[in-house]
Amino acid sequence: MTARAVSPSRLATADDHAAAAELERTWGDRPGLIGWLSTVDHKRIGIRYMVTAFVFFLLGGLNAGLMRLQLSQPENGLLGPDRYSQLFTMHGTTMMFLFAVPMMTALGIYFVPLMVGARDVAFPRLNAFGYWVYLIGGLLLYAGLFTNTGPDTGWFSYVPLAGPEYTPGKRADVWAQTVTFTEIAALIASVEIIATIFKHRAPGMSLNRMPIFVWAMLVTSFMIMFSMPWVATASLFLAADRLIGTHFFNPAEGGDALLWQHLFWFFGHPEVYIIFIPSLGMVSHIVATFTRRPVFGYTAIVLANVAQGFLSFGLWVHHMFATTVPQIGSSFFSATSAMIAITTGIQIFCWIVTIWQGRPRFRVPFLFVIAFVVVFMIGGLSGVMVASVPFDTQVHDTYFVVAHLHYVLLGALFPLFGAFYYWFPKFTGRRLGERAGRWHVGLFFVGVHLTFFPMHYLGLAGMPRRVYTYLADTGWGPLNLLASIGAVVLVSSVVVFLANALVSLRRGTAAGDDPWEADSLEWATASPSPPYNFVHQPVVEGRSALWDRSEAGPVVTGLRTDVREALVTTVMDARPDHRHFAPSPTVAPLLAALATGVTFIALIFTPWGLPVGSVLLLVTITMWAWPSREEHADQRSQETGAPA
Amino acid sequence: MIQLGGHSALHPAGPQAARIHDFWQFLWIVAAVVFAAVVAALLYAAFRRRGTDLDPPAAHRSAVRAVAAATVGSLVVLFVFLLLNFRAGQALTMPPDGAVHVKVRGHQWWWEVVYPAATPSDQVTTANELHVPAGRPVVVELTSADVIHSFWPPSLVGKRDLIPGDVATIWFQADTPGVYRGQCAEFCGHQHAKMGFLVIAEPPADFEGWLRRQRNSSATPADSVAARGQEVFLATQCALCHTIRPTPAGSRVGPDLTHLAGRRTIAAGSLPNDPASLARWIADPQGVKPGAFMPATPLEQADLDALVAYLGTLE
Amino acid sequence: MTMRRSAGGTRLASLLVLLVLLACAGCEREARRFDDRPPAPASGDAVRLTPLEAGPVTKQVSMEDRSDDNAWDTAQGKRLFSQFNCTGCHGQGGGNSGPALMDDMWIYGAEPENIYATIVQGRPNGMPSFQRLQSQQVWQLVAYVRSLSGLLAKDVAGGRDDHMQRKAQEQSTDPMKPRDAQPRPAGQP
Amino acid sequence: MSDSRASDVDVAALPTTVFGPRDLGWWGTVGFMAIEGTTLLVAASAYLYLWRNAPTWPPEHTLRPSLFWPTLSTAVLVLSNLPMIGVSRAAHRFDLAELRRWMIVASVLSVAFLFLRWQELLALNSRWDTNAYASVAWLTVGMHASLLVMNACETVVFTVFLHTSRVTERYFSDASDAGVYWVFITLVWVPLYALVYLGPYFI
Repeated sequence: MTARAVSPSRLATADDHAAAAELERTWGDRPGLIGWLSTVDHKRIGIRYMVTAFVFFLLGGLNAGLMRLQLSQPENGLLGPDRYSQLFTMHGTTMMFLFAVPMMTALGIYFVPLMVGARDVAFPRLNAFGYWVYLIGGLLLYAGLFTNTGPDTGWFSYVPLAGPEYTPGKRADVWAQTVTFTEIAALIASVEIIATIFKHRAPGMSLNRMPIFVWAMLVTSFMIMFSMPWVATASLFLAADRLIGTHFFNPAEGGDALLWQHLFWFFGHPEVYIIFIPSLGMVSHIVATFTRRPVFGYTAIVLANVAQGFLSFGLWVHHMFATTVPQIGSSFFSATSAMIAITTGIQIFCWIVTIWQGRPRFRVPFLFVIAFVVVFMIGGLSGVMVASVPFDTQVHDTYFVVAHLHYVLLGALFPLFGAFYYWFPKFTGRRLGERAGRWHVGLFFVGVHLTFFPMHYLGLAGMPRRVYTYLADTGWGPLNLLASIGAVVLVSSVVVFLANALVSLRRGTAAGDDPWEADSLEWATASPSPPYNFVHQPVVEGRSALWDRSEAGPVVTGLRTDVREALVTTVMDARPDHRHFAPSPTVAPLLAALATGVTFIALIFTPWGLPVGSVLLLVTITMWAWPSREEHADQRSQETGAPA
Repeated sequence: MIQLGGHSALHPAGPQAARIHDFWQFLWIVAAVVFAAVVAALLYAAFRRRGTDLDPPAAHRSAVRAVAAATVGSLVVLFVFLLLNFRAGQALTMPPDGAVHVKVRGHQWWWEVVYPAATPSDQVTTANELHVPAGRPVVVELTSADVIHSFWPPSLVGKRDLIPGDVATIWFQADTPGVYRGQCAEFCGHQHAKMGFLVIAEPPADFEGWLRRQRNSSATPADSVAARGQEVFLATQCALCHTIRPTPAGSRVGPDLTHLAGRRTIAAGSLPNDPASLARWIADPQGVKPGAFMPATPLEQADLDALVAYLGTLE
Repeated sequence: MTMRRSAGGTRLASLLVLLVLLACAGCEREARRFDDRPPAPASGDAVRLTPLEAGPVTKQVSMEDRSDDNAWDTAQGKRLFSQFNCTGCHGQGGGNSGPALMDDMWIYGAEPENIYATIVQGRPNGMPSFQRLQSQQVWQLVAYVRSLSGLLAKDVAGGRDDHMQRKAQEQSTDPMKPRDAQPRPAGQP
Repeated sequence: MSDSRASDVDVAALPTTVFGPRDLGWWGTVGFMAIEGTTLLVAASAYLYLWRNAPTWPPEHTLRPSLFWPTLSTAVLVLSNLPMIGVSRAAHRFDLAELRRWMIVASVLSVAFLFLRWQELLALNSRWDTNAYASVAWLTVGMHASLLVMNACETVVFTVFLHTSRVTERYFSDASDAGVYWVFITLVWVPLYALVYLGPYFI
């Protein structure tokens, strides 16, 4: 009496073969371009998201490279202030809005359904729509740069500099609309990730058995949900000031420049945690897998994540210590800024203990984790320093802060790269090269310190941020040159990674379902996973879904395979609740995204973009919601229980 | 070569910067210790020789103890940090008595400096240089004419933003005579990078003398070259933006040049104040500070030399 | 199937076209022209109000420097307009002792070269000559003055500024077809 | 079926249509309610922030909003929840005929809201580009207006669907979710009304 198969690579019985074949037909996409444009498969969209985000990462890095080239020597004539301002604005905007957040949500979109044992995300069409909107936003920003309309007021776009008087033309509007696009995409991702986690978990996966990465994505999604509307609305105010002459930020008419800073940083600080909480989640998985034991202190880590989520909303004023906000308020924000360090500290301690107790395998993902702790500690400690109001008045807006924030954000990048090596087999069915990987982690580690450690000193020595050049007499030249050399090392490490990925894509050693003997459900199915994820969804028996899984583990049966039927479970303890009809592929989300694009891009030039775009949106979204004949038949058959 | 005074938070020259510098010493030492401890623990955990492990329950107990201890430890460190931080903050915000009052107004991309006086005629206006008496506190009132700037002489005090529609104040004190450089620290547009200023701390007597001299108008040009230079100044666009008392040139668009020759730098600390640089700045300002609002002034060489000579007489 | 496929293709294409259009809107309008134009003092006789000319032909100011198509130049014109105290007589464009500039009445012509000449040469009844300005600055002022009555493209004309508002922003001002007007008798506001 | 084992979970018998928090669609609706609610919260905080900075509110020479249309509109919004009870009852009873009737009422109301909202914007008595007060008032009301527009489109299209197409069970669940959203946008308006229209009268 054999177990029913979970993975299509382990089909045992005739039923299994039949089921797998029919699922392939039901959940597969149409071939060719139309299938590519209309897919709602969370894995195809997730990969798409990741590739796009990575391309933007390369572009953002290119901007940074040019900046380092310009700053490598004093009074360098390579770039003028106009171009340089556009470059550093593009760099920040790209890395924050087009790389970091989309990359994290992309991993969530790809892995949350797999880790919770679901067929797809909760709202697949919305998912596709989100990606297309994000893509349009990114294209808009770079179309801006290449038409000399690249934003040039910083990724923070402070008013009044970004206002209509001091930034004439459309540069700041391009920024504002890019932000709008990416916020829409992130918010959509947050809704569907939350719904997927709450309602699509495999039977038995009660909340206290959820993988830590899923917890991290849950916290992240809630943070996105409550922080991004702030910047979306703020950028709406900015666009209105610039296009229709409102006065939100005009002091002469009762507006206030600081209002922008409050709105922006109320989003801007959670943003940082939105970027690295998922990374911390990845660390937990890598540590568990490569020490061959569950992470120590599951509950502590989860609670720390949740606490981080809440605390991160109480820090925003520490970006404004140099403004005229009252001192007494500031000391409260110092306290919260310092205390949030504890939440990260606890997680680091738990990982160290896990490593201590385990028997580590020093594979590339694990090396990235070790490097991460070292880099991230530096960023965290300098973070506590800048939480001090008096000290911050010295280093705020200097290269010290540039060093700090890059140690934190690149700190978050180490686990991300580690996760690529860890999950690459799941994406492609092949492993990334191990030796090249070691070069990658080594060069990246060295590059980060060469580039950013000297900046701590430069900041204290008086070098402000966002300067396109500096006088020779300042004596900042040598360390800037060193930093620029470090940037070359960083670039080379990324080149190694790219080469490694491209080669492994073709010639990497085949991985099989579970190359690392890991414990979460994404490893229970084939690599790469089929469109339907699992032949039979597994029933979860413990916190370590696979390690606790009994021989011939139990599975979900009775889901129809001839229509897109998915299981919905209860929120707390994931008891099977009802069967849900998942929507089929369609190009409607793409059309709706294009309508959205037309609306917001037209709004850069004329208020009439709104009514016109709204009509387009109405049409496309009606197309989207209106069921096709086949769908309708499938629904009826699902409800009558009889095949159509 | 611009003679640069102290321009570093690591070389404090006044009580404010000194206080912050002391705090920084504490910060980085503690940070270094914490960092070393954690990384050491990590590396040992990763690379220790694996012997026979404790039995699971015992191992678990010791692990819980370790994490708890580490957490409590970091809480204590952070608490101490907050206490010292609060004390430092208190000390810095104490309003000083008997201070000199100066008004600084930020422009894209230069600093207008005004020494208010009871009688308007005694008010002194200069640019990009604060003269202050050494050993005496100075209270600076900060406003902005356009966008947000940030006033930051690192050797003397931390920065404070100049926000349109808002008045900020900051105080500092230079303990010893000397020249201290400062720079705008909030991105304010194309020439944010070249928006520097100097704080010149002098013995109180010298400072009073300087202030008195600043109140006078400039002398009428003595020699013919300077006289020609004045004509050029008044006949070209210079006079449309700059003030030179007592000439008819009285526009406040650009810096007041009445005592230009007394200043150490021009173009907001981007060039030394010597004839060659002056000539270069007048003939090709966009080459020095692209995007600055000073337009180029095409002049015959003779006129240019005369103009520079005249400006050189404005002690 | 194939038909659908091509449809998908055209959709992508339309997106690209959209971006290309954005491109054309971009380049010229957005350039920050600091020093790519050699400094040239504005000369009064440089611009003629008539193609006819007696005697030897004098040099013309090149129309290269015209700024009507550049948002940044127009914004500079706005700054100069208040810095050189044009507001003293013309208000924020509504006029005061000088004629209003935000209406369709033009005493000395609405063409850029007319306005250029008016600024550089000055006019009877109080308009002083700004001969000392750089040609480039005059063109920037010309652009701003024309934007006041909606004669510039909306994406070049300025938005509201950070002061008390006395008029609608230029980019919301609809074009007013210029009409000739008689100069007002001296002394009358 | 020969090798099915006790430990396997057979879900074949589970229902396909459920209502409220059990339903997936409900979670999507609530998610977007959270986002839109936050957006309106941002507008309201901006309003209060600018108010706190202003010496007088509204500034001198700025008329206070008139109250007739806004008050009427608010009342209509609140009362419109009564017919929505009908919608949700019909939905839970899978009574298509009744659901169709109630949805027509809802459509009429949702369009009427737009007319009332237009009057409310005029009732602000000052253009958005007058000063910061007018700007923030306009955008606060306008942002909620955009929700009303979306709601109107959604309601009308859904009503047309119910009348023209063969309706399966799940659309009854969707109808009740639409009811939840309706309650949200009508009730979230009440505090905004109090802030923007009554606020300037009680300082």
